[in-house]
Order: sequence, then structure tokens, then C-alpha cells
Amino acid sequence: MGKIIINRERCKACAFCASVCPKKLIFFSQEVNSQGFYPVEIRTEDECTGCALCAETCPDVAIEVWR
Amino acid sequence: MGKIIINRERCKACAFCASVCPKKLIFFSQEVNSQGFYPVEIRTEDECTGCALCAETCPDVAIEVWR
Amino acid sequence: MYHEIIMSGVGGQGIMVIGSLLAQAAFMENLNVTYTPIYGVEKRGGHADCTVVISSEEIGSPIVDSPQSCIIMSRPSLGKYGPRVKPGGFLLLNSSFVDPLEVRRKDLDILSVPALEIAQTLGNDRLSNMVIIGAFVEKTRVVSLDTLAAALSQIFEEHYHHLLPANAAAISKGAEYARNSFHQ
Amino acid sequence: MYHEIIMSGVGGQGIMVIGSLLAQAAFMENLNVTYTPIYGVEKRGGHADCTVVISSEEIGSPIVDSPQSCIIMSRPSLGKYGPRVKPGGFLLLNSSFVDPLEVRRKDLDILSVPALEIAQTLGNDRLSNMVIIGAFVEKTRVVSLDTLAAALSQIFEEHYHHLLPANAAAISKGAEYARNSFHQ
Amino acid sequence: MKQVFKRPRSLKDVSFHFCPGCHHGTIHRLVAEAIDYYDLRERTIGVAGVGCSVFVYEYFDIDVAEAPHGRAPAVATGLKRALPDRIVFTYQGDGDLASIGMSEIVHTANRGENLTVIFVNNTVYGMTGGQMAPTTLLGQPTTTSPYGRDFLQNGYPIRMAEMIATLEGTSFCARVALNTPANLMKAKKTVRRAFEMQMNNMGFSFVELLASCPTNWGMNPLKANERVEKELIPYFPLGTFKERKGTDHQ
Amino acid sequence: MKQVFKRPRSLKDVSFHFCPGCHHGTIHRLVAEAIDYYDLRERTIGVAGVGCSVFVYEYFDIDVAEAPHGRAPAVATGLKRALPDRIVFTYQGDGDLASIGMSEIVHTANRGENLTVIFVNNTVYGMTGGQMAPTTLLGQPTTTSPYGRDFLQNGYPIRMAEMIATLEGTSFCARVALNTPANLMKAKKTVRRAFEMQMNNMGFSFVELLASCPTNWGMNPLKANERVEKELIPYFPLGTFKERKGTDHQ
Amino acid sequence: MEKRLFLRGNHALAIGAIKAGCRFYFGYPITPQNDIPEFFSKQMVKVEGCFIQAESEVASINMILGASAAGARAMTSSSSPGLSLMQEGLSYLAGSELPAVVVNINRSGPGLGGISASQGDYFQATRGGGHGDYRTLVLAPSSVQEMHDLTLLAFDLADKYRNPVIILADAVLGQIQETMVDRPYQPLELPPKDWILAGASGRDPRLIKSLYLKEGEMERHNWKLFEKYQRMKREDVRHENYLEEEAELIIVSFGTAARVAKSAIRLARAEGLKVGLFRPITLFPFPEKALFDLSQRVKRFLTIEMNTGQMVEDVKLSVARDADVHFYGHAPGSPPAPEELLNALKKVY
Amino acid sequence: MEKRLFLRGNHALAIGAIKAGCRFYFGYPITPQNDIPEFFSKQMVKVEGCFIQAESEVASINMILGASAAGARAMTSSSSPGLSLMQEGLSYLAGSELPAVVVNINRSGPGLGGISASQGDYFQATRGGGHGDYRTLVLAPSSVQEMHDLTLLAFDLADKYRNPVIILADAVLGQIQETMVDRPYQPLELPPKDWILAGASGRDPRLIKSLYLKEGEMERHNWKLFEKYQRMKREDVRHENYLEEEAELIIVSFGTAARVAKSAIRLARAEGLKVGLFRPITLFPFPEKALFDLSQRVKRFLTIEMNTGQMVEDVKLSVARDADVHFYGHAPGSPPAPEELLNALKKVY
Ligand SMILES: Cc1ncc(C[n+]2csc(CCOP(=O)(O)OP(=O)(O)O)c2C)c(N)n1
Ligand SMILES: Cc1ncc(C[n+]2csc(CCOP(=O)(O)OP(=O)(O)O)c2C)c(N)n1
Ligand code: SF4
Ligand code: SF4
Ligand code: SF4
Ligand code: SF4
Ligand code: SF4
Ligand code: SF4
Ligand SMILES: [Mg+2]
Ligand SMILES: [Mg+2]
Repeated sequence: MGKIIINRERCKACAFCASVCPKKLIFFSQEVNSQGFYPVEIRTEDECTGCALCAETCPDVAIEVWR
Repeated sequence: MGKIIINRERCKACAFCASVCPKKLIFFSQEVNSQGFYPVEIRTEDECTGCALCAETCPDVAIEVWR
Repeated sequence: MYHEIIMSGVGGQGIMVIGSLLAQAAFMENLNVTYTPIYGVEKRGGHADCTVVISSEEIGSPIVDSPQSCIIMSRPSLGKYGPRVKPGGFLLLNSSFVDPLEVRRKDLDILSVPALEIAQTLGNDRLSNMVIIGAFVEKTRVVSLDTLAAALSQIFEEHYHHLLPANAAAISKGAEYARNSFHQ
Repeated sequence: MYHEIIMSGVGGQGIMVIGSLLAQAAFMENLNVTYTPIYGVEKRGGHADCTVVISSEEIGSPIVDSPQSCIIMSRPSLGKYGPRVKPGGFLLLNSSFVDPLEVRRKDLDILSVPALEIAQTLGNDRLSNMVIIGAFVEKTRVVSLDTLAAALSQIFEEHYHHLLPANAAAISKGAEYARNSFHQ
Repeated sequence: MKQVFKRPRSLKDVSFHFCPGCHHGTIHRLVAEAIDYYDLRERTIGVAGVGCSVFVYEYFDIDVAEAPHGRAPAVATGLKRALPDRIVFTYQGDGDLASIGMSEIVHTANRGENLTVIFVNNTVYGMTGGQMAPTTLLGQPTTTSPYGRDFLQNGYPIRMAEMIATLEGTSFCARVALNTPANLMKAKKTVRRAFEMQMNNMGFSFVELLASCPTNWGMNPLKANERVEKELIPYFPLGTFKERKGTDHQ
Repeated sequence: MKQVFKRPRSLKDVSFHFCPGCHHGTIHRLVAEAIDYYDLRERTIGVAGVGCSVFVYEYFDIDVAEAPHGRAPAVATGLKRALPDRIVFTYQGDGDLASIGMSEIVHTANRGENLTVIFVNNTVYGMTGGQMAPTTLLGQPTTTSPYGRDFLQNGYPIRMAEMIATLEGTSFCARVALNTPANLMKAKKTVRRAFEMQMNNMGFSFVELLASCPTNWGMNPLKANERVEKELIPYFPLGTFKERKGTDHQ
Repeated sequence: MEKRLFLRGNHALAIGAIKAGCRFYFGYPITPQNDIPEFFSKQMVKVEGCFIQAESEVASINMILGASAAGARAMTSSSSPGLSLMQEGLSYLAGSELPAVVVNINRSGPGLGGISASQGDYFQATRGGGHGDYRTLVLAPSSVQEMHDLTLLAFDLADKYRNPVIILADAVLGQIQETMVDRPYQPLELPPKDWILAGASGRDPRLIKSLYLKEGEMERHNWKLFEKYQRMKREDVRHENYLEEEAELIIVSFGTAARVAKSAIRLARAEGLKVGLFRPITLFPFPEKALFDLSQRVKRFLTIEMNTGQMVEDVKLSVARDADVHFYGHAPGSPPAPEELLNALKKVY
Repeated sequence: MEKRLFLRGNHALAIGAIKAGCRFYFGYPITPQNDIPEFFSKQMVKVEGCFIQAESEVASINMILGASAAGARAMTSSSSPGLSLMQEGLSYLAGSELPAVVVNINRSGPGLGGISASQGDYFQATRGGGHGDYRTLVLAPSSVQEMHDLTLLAFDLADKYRNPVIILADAVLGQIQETMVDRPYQPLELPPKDWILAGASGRDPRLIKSLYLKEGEMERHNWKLFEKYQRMKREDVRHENYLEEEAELIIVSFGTAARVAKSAIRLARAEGLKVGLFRPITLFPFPEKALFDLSQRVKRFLTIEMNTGQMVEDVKLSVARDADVHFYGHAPGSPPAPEELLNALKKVY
């Protein structure tokens, strides 16, 4: 039972979070942000365990996690 | 059968040579040199073996040795 | 002949490439030319501006405050340089990123080119900059379009030469768009 | 009152000690005084010179080219400073190391003191410098002999204070020698 | 639900200027987390080296001094000596610390100054556009070693942590990486430990963090992480090279 | 009778300005003997550091360049790169090499420059009058550590040979002493070996010589030699720390 | 044999160095001059030269000292903070009378400052920012062509005088691209290098040093250096005049500022204002005499610099007593535009 | 409370520093100023201060930067080559607006030079030998008394302006012993140090930096610094006049040279020559106005320096248009004697 919030304006689309999420919940959005990147989004919140691996790997501190 | 020549003007009376001579042949002279030191002299050449220890230890390269 | 151009956008849009392309073309036409890049500190996302001065005389300042022409590729660029274009000057907007309605000045010759969309018709987003410079040269004639295309091979390194035709095509498309469009 | 003194010899002769002793004494007599040491590069054997200027007025230059008095403790020093003493000035020679006959000038007041020999009578070679300064002060009276002796305790560090009497004695011996000698 | 991960208090709420996937961001966060963990924010002073991390002061919500290139350890020494009860750390790149600043880092470590050094080794000069660093690997091309680093010309990549560990004055010295969650967790503990050493007056603590510079390596961020694993870690082994025990560095 | 000991050809026939019993004289002779041994006089260039040995050029009968304090390794690098077939050595004191010149010596070693460094460690700044050196022993009083070197204040004596030996670029690295005839003979061979390495293009060679400074130690020359034995050698162990084999440093 | 090229200033300079026979480049990265070391790192292998990325600017300048002592043409380049770190080395080079070329692509200071163009290092370059009574020749290019040509000259003058030569340019001159005519190199006639170290083979040992301890030596050495600087003033002063005839106001300006000034002067002339330009090319030796001569005719001068007032001192020291010298400073940050300078000159016209 | 002491200049200075509350000394040995670090190494423990023998002059100046950022009164001292190595740090101190006291016991240069007294670092000190458009206050003592008094002042001025202050003395002033009157320290009224780093407790974080990248920032910062230097010129210029009334020739000279000049002037007066002295005590800001005023009356000036001509530029820039400025240089090596200067002044009298 977890929840994450991705700050899409901070995201630089490095894909670290997507690569480490054990549930493979994170993917790229189709819309560019103000920095010119295609930020990530979470596919479905239901499956998120709140393990926070995504947040830990995010170099831009763009993810917050609840559990 | 050895022979040494001490350059008395170069000698600074550090006593290294005297301290290493196995025959204890080297001692201080009573007369000051132009640098203001009492240079060493060899007591008797007869006993000198020409081992060159004195010369090797002399920091001022003031001794030459023949054998 | 004396023409000062400022080109401005954000890093990654290829501003520097078209700036040096134009300068190279002017050089090939035996004109005097200075090309001055202005980088931001950040690697990406920062401003990327350049100035090109083309002249048949010796060029004094390579630095230009109020250019005759301006190529604007991003909104912040418009804010920065829009007000500085000389009265009666020429403003070329990449309307894929900048809304022409934001331009308030009435004393300019303005051309809006939806460069991204045009580039996409060529199958490559990254050709937007070539579309723009094609349009610019078509309108200003500071150099000939042929020289501009010929200059491509000078500024691309050997191992990118397979990309020359696509770039030349984008230049043509841009020129074509400019020819067919009415200025505001 | 204005008196410039240069003292010169080789390292190890205690030139700096008697220079600062004289300066200290002048200071204690509320005179203006500058003491300027001049060291050579080498640790030993190099020149060791110092200049003392004593005055009842503000002192200008602490550097002196032609002093009124000179104390010479070695042959090279004589060569260097002998010619520079002001005409009519005073030259004090440590005749244990410098032969008075080497002095060619006729316009000076010269006193030769066999300082080493005198010091040896006190049982300590190293007191030569004190013999010299005693003789100097006796002749010039730039300060009083009492102050000079009193200054000793100021320039020796505490743990050398057992040496004060011997040094004071050497000063007296020097003064005595000077009193009893005729100038050339 | 409880918030289990949030932006550390010691980081200002602004976005980094770093390139996508650059580990400088991660390292900033780890340092801020350590500061928060021990509640040091109000008594910590950072010293910024010159490199991509020169803007430390834009991101950390703490007092910061900017040092000339390579001299952060000397600046930090002055600060810490003047304020022995504050926490002082330097944040330096490999050009800053291992090239121009070699003398300062060695002597500061050797003096056993009670401060913490955060050393970001990304095998390249990031800020100035990808020149060779003292830590650039053999064969690695950079803008000033265009044919790849060649030891006859440019010498060998320096292993700073090992070298600093040999100095008597060093109390804590470790190397960590950030390319995988596991390495990251170790890094987090190590950074924390370094600050703890300082809090306990244990003397000089040094953490070398192997970092990626996707931009100047010419790789995407994930590939850059792979390079850390495949090329950097084998040459720069991870681990704690020195850890003085006791409560004081005497 | 045959002359078995004479002044080496590469030393000019003048007297040293060094104090009585100072090992700088001995070291000058050893270096000159090595140069003579391999007949290198006409193709050797010395680089003088700043310290009591700054007058190297007054004594060696060879070409000499004077470097700014601490920078001899950089100057030597420039010389050797320009004249790869000449023999280049630096002669540096412990203040020169281990304090102000730390960065240059580490990087020159690390680049594996094919030159030789003669490092005279007398645990003190001789020329400037006896200040603390990076190699001053704990407890040793100097004019700037009047109460004895204290590690909390001044850090620890640095063991340069050990540190230089850890660098990949170093090909030969040894420490010798001169206080006894036996040590002297070893020193002679070691200095010779260092030059031999360079002749064979083996790369960077470094010899640390423990030396006495009777004047600033406040001892007579014989006592100073004893101090080398009793205090220096225990902290700075003698030996060859690194010796690359083969004919070329590749 | 002439070739027209279109290239950036930093590259023009580096090409010039190689043409002048420079085979030893030692330097440390710093914006905005990284093109130079990067160029050499690629090209030196091709000409069998040597490129080392030194560990610092301190090491760079001392590697130069070594290579120069060996008789090689050697150079380094850097930008402002790096030059500060070279001051000890520069003083040693001057004191040891060694030739060397040192490039400063001046950025904004003091401190870390910024990477944009500046002329804030004028004093440092012309007054010897290092210790002691020495001077370096200082050449101030104003175009890509001069970045190249003055580099050739710099190596010649360094050898002629056995003295370091500083090329003082800035971020604009380093980065702009323009046309350059690539002509063959015509070296000056130079004295033989009979002082270089190479091993005392068949000759007495030689010595490169700046230590002078014996009585009187230091004084003599200082006066000898002084004489050399006087000779520079006699033989190697360069400047450019532009529209100075019948001018009523002369702008004195160098480098990038002088170029912008030229545009401003054109604008002024278009408005009927009689303005001309005096552009020092050698900043040391400063073209005192030429400026003095000009000031016999024209009485009003405006010094324009990209700093808060440095060269203006040399201008004041040069002009006739009855001439007026004004100053307009554009503080470092970004270069001035012609219109800004036009306004400034109108104020004193 | 006054006490007469007899001591050497270097010690008078160090005692002054401790009296001024300086508790952080970082420095590296170099002749002829080793008395200073040696003194502090003994005394700092007694006042619970901190003495570090830094690994180099580069480290020294940066340790100062750190201690100063923490609000402490901090100083370093060195001699000429060491000052060259501090130029980057000085530029950073000025750019970051940090107070610090830096002592230069000037020896002979360039390069390794010699250990005797010199005034060859005048340009370096007054023109900012580091990069960028900055200045340091420069105080030039001329006696042991001033070695002490100006040190007290230096710390106050450094804090007043948040700027480094250089004390430019020389080997003679450092080594001579003379009388000094030890008076209680009367600090200036100083602004609160509301910028120091100590941890962001109960306030916003603070920042010490010299990096200015945002548009316009660098320009503004440079003009702000410029304004500060102008304020120095208004508020903190110092000089001494000596026998200048009714003089027909004024000698302009500072430090040791000025003292020797005083003796020369006495000799001249004894011969009936009307000679006076103008002695700048602040070299930057230079006492332009006072000198200008004097030059309204007296028309002949002789600048005497222990170098081949540096301060003479400031003299020429200061005097009235119709005044004549001559120069006599005694090149570094050993100081001039009064007789030598007497001859020199007779030539222009
Ligand atoms: C004295 C000086 N020399 C050079 C520079 C230019 N410079 C700024 S950052 C830098 C190197 C940055 O590399 P690194 O320390 O590895 O940091 P990174 O950007 O890789 O994190 C250099 C050379 C400078 N600012 N000052
Ligand atoms: C930049 C600079 N700083 C300081 C000095 C002063 N200095 C000359 S020699 C020396 C240290 C000498 O000590 P060391 O290197 O150990 O040589 P030694 O005399 O003991 O053989 C110092 C500090 C200098 N010449 N240049
Ligand atoms: S918290 Fe864990 S499960 Fe949820 S998105 Fe992040 S990595 Fe995936
Ligand atoms: S790790 Fe952070 S920056 Fe990278 S893609 Fe995920 S949210 Fe975006
Ligand atoms: S050669 Fe040997 S025996 Fe002869 S004096 Fe010397 S040490 Fe003694
Ligand atoms: S070793 Fe040399 S200097 Fe020492 S006493 Fe013997 S001869 Fe004299
Ligand atoms: S250049 Fe490299 S180190 Fe700098 S921000 Fe970009 S990725 Fe990070
Ligand atoms: S001071 Fe020491 S190192 Fe220098 S010559 Fe004398 S004994 Fe040797
Ligand atoms: Mg890096
Ligand atoms: Mg030593």
C-alpha cells in the first residue's frame, strides 16, 4: 500500500526510477515539461508498495513516497 | 698501506672522519683555518690502511685517499 | 551591406549550428562576418544565443545590442530580444514554441514559421533549426540559399555528411514556407 | 647628540649581541636608537654586520653609509668598512684578528684592542665581544658604562643570567684597556 | 499513510541545474539527509569547491562559503578552527580535489582537521566541458585526452581514498558508489558516518563517491550507471579504508 | 699507490657553504658520484629546489636550473619533455617537496615522468632558520613548534617515500640514511640505481635521504648522526619501497 | 600562399603558436579558453610536440619555465584566476630572463567572478602582478586575425628579449569566429640561444636562476632588466589609429572594447561628430610617444575600458599636459554595445 | 598606561595584531619575516588563539578566507614570492568582501631575488596583483612604532570596508629595533558583522561568494566595489609632511626610503637647500588630494623609491599640471644611504 507523487516539473527523465521500480510502474509521459523533458508518471497507484526505491534513486529529488 | 690527504682549508671539524677511522688515526689540530675551524689531521700515516671510511663520511669532501 | 542578426533559444535547439552555418555561408561569399556564441552556464536548458554580423566593410563590434534581425526560438528569448530589434527590423519566430500574438511591437517585419511541424513532415524534429535558417535567408537574402546549402558540408564533420541532404531539404522547406507566407 | 656606529665581523663573534646591547643601553638612557642587523646567507662564516644609530632627535635613516664610528672584528670587515668611516671618525679594531698596520687611513682616531687575549685572561674566549664594547663605550661615551652593564640583563634570557657577572667583568676590562691606551 | 520519503529539510525547494541523471543531485541529497539525521542544519557550514557543484549554496539551506578552485580544505580549516563547535564540510570534484587541490587535501588530512570532505569522483571535469581529470581511466577519451588517456603521456588514474587513508591524520576514509539502490544505501550510511565522526571530534573524515557524468561521458543516464559498475568500481574499489575507533581522535 | 677516493669530477673544486656535519654535502657528493659513475656529466641537468641546497649550481659542474620553492618537479618535467635524452634530476628539501611542493611531486610521480628526485629529509626548514617541516617528528621543537610538534595542532610527520611508492607512476622509490658508513654505502648504491632507472627509461625514480641539520637541531654533528639513528630511522624506516623491473616502464 | 580561413579566435591563436614552432603546451582547463588546450591535445601529437594537462596553473607555468630553459618555444594559456596563480612563475621567468608566451583570455573578476569578457586584468598584465620590479610584454589583439598574428609576434618578441610575453585577450575574442588570412610566418631575426641548458658538453656549465645575493648583484640585475624594458619602449611599441585625422575627440581603447568603439565611432561620424580611435596593441610597452604626439593636436580623450578604470592611468601619463582625459568604464559582465559607447562619447564631445 | 619598549619591527607588528584581537594566524616561513610566525607560534597558545604553519602561502591565504568568513580577525604574513602566490586568494577576498590583514615584508625580486629590503612590490600591492578590478588598502609603515600602530589600524580598516588590507613593509623595517610606545588600543567604531557564517540558526542561510553569473549582477558588483574604493579615497587617506613649508623641492617617498630621505633632507638643509618630504602612509588610497594641494605651491618633486620606478606614476597622476616630477630609483639589493639621496636631490634641486 504505497503512494508516490512525482513532481513533473522537476523530473529530467533520467529513467532511474523506472529502472529500479520492482513493480515496473513508472513510464514516460508524452508531454514535455517546462524544462523541455518528458517527465515520468506512475501507471497505476494501486500496485505501488511504497518501497521508495524510485525516490531513493532520483537524482533530482522529484519523488515523494507515502506508505 | 694507505695514505690520506686532508684539505685543511675545507675541513669544518665535524669529527665524522675521526669517529669512523678504524685505526683512530684522526684528531683535531690546534690551529684554526681560514674558515675559523680547527681542522683534523692524521696522526701517523703509517697505520693508515687506505680503507677510505674517513673520506666516505666527510660531508665536505675534504679527504683524498690512496692505497 | 551591413546586417546584424541575433539568434536566441534554449540549449539543444541547434541555435549555434545555424548561426555558424549562416556565418560560414557569408564567409564563402567573401563577405566579412563575425559569429559570436553566447552560452549560459548550465549544460542544458539554459539560454543559447549567438550574434552574426555580416558586412562588406570591416566589422567593428561583434557585439550587438539592437540587431536588424532576430531569430527567436523560445518564449524567454522573445522577452529578452524582442524589444531590442531595430525599428523596421525583421523578427523571425519559431511559432512552434512562441506564440506570435505575444509580440506587441508594431514596427517590425514579422515572420512566423512553425518549424517543428515542418520538420516533422520531413520525419525529423531536429531539423527545425534548418527550416528556420532557410526561411531567414529566403527573406533577408544576406547570402544566397545555394551558398547556405553549400556551407553545410563545411560545418558538419565528415562522419555526419550522410545527413547533408536531409538538412538541405529542410533549408529548402523553410525557404519555401517563407516565400509563400505573408508577413503580418 | 647623534652617533652612527657600524659593527662588523664574521658570524659567531657575537657582533649582534654587542650591537643590541649598546642599543638597549641607549634605549635605557631614553635616547632614540635604531639597531639594524645585517645577516649573510650562510649560517656560519658569513659576514655579520649591524648598524646602531643613537640620537637625541628623531632618527631618520637607520641605514648608514659613512658612520662616525666603526667596530671591526675581522679582516674582510676592515676592507669593507674601513674606507667608509667619516673623516675624523673613530675606528675600533679587534687586534686579535685584524692587524692595525693594515689600516692606511691617517684621518681617523684608531684604537686597537687585543680582545681575544684579554678575554682569555678572564678564562673565556667568547667574551671578546664584551671586551670590545666596553672599550668602545669608554672611548665614545655614547652611553654610560653603568647603563651598558645594566642592559646586559635585558638582552640575555633569564636562564643565562648566571653569565651576567662574567660579561660585566669583560666590559670593565675592555673599558680599562681603552682608558689606559694611547690612540695611534 | 505516512510519508516515508520526502525532500530533506536542508535542501531548498528548488530544482538542480545538473544534467539529467547526474549523481551530483543524489549526493546533494545524501549530504542533506545526513545533516538532517543528526539535526545539524543550524550549525553546519558548507564549503563549495569549483566545479558543477559550485552552486551548493543555491541548494543547501545552510551557510556556505565558496572557495577558490581546489582550496576548499584550506578554507574549511580556517572556518573550523574559528568555530570548533560547528560542523564543516567541503564538497569537491575530482579536478578540484585531486588535481589543483592535491596539496590542500593531503595536508588537511594530515593535520587531522576535524572536518568532513565529500569528494565526487566522476572521472572528468564536468563544469568546464569534459576535460581529463586525475581520475580519468586509462583509455577514456576526454576533450583533452582525445585519443584516450595514455599513461605515458598523462599518468595513471589516482586512487584518492587509498592515498588519503595512508595518512596518519585521517580518521575515516571510504569509497562508495550510487549506481544501484544497494550501493546507494551503503553510501547513505557512509556519508552519515563521516559526519558522525566529526560530531564526535574524531578528526578528518573523507568520503569518495563514484559519480556519473552522463553529459561528458556521452552516455544516457542508465548507461552511465552501468559504466560506474563495469569500469569505475573495478579500478576504484568500494569500501571503508580506514576508521579510527574510540571517542576522540587522540 | 692508486688513488681510491677523490673528489668526483662533477663537483666543482670549491668548498660548500653548509654547516659543519651537514649531510647536504654528503648527498651532493653521492649524486655527483652517480653522475660520474655513468659518465653523465655532459648530459645531465639539475633542478635546484629552494632550501639550503639552492646553491646546487655553485657546486655541481653541470647545467642547472633554479625552480621556485616546491616547483622543481614541474620545472624538471618541462626540461625532460623538451630533452628526453638528457638526464634530469631535482634536488629538494622536505619543506620544498613535502610542504609547498606536495602537489607537484605527487603529480609528477603519478605521470611517471622519467626523471630522478633527490629528496633530503632533515625534519626541519634549514635555510630559513629551523621552522617546522612536514617531516618534523612529534615532540620535536622547532622555531614554529616551540613546544614540540603536537599532532592536534600540526598533524603528523609525513612519510613521503611510502606515499610516493603507492602511486602507479612511480618506478623506483627508496629511503636511505647517511649517518653510518654502512648506511652511506647503501645510499650510494641507491642513488646510483635511481639514475640507472632513468637512463633505462624506466620512469619516475625517487630517493629520500634522511639527513641531519646539526645547526637547527641544536646538536653537534656526531650527536646529530645519533639522532638520525635513534629518532629518524624508527619513524622513517629505510628500504626500497618500490622497484619496477623490466627495461622500460611500460 | 595565403589562405582565407573562418575560425574562432582561440583556434587562430593556437594555430599561430604551432606555426611559430611552439611544440610545448602545458595548461590547465578554465573557461573561456578551453578551446586552446583542447586544440593542442589533438594537434601536438601530429607535429610531434608535447601537450600536458598540468595539475594546476602553478605547475603549468613552471613546466614552461623548464621547457624554456631547454630552449624550446613553450606556452600556456588560462583565464583570470589562473593567471593569478601564475604570478610567482611569471616573476621567476622575468627574473631568470626566460622567453615564454602566456595567454590570458580575460574573464570577469575579482574572485570566481563570471565567465564573460572583461579587461579587468590590465593592471595585472602591465604592472607585473607578481613580486619585484619586472615587466612582461603585453599584446592585445582585437580580431581573430590578430589573435593569430600577434601570437607569432609574441614568440619572436619573447625570444628577442628573453622575457615572457602575455597575450591579453578576452572571452569575446576567444569565442568569436571571423575571417583570418593565413600567411606564411616571417620570423624576426633573433639572437642565438646561447644560454640554453642541454648538458655541459664541450662547454662550461650554464645556469638559469633569479637568485642574486652577492653585494651589488641584485641592483645590477634590476637595472639590466630595466634597460631591457626601456629597449622594448624604443623598439617594440605598436598601436592603430582609426579616423584620427581631424578628430576632435579621440577614444583610447584596446581589444574588444576598441572594436565596439569603432562601431560607436561610425555611428558618431554618421551624426557628424568628429571622433577617432587610438588603439594600443602593445599594452606594455604602452605607445606613450604616439599618444603624446597625437595629444599635441587633439586635446580631448576618452578612454573606454571594460573595467572600472585601469589603462586610463597610462593614457593620462602619456598625453600632453594640456590635454583632457576622460574615462568611460563598462564594468565586466557582458561587453558594451556600440550605442552605449555612443552615448558615452557624446557626453564628453 | 603607556609603556616604552625597545623591539624589532616584526615583533611590534605581531604584538599589534594580538592587541587588535587577531587570534588566527596562518602563514608559511620565508625570510625576512620569520619572526612573525615564530612569535605567533609561541604567543597564540597564551591567548587561546590559533597558529597554523600552513603548507604554503596558497593555503595560508585560503585559511584566512575561512576564518574571516567565520567573523574572526585573521592575518597572514609573508615576503614577496609568497605574496605572488596569494594573488588569487586576495582577489577572492576582495571579491567576497572579506576583511583580512596581509603583511608583505618586501624583499628583492623578481624571482627568488634576494632577502634584502626592496619596494619592488608597490604595483602588486596597490594595483591588485590578482585578477579583476579590485583594490586592497595598502599601509606603508616607516618605523617600528608604525609597524605596530598601522597594524591596529589595518584590522579596523579591514572590518570597516570588508576588504583585505596589505601592510607593505620591508626587510629593514622588519629587522630594525627601535623605541616604540605601547599605548592602549582605541578601535574605530565599526559596523556590526551581520554577514558572518556560523550556522543558519534562527536566521536565513548566509553566503560568502564571489561568483556572479546572472545578467547584470557582475556589473553591479564591480561598481559596488568601485564605490567602496572611492569611499576609501574620501575617508581613509593618510600621509606625513616633513619640513615641507617653504620647500622648493619635495621628496615623495614611503617606508624605509622615506626615512633615509629624512636624513638626506637634514643634510640638504644643513647645506641651505630647501627640501621637504611628502610621505604617503596609505599607498592605496594614495594621498592624491594632499599631494595635489601641495603641488599648487611647490613645483618640483623628486620621487625616491627602492625600485626602478613605480609609485612615481601615482605621484605624476596626482600633482598639478604644471608641476615637474623627477624620479630617483635605488634598485633593490641593499637600501640607499642618506649621502646617495643627497646627491640625487642635488641633481634636480
Ligand atoms: C584557478 C582556477 N583554475 C581553473 C578553473 C576552472 N575550473 C572550474 S571547475 C573546474 C574543474 C571541474 O571539475 P571537477 O572538480 O571534477 O568537478 P565536476 O564539475 O566534474 O563536478 C575547472 C578546471 C577555476 N575556476 N579556477
Ligand atoms: C614561495 C616561497 N615561500 C617561502 C620561501 C622561503 N623558503 C626558502 S627555503 C624554505 C624551506 C627550506 O626548507 P627545506 O626545503 O626543508 O630545505 P633545507 O634548507 O632544510 O634543506 C623556505 C620556506 C620561498 N623561497 N618561496
Ligand atoms: S515506491 Fe516502489 S513500488 Fe512504488 S513506484 Fe516507487 S519504486 Fe515503484
Ligand atoms: S529518477 Fe527522478 S528525474 Fe529521473 S526519471 Fe525518475 S523522477 Fe524523473
Ligand atoms: S683511510 Fe681508513 S685508516 Fe686511513 S685515515 Fe681514513 S679511515 Fe683511517
Ligand atoms: S669529516 Fe671532513 S670536515 Fe669532518 S672533520 Fe673530517 S675532514 Fe673535517
Ligand atoms: S556536466 Fe556532468 S557533472 Fe556536470 S551537471 Fe552535467 S552530468 Fe553532472
Ligand atoms: S642549516 Fe641545516 S641543512 Fe642548512 S646547511 Fe646548516 S646544517 Fe645543513
Ligand atoms: Mg569531476
Ligand atoms: Mg629541510
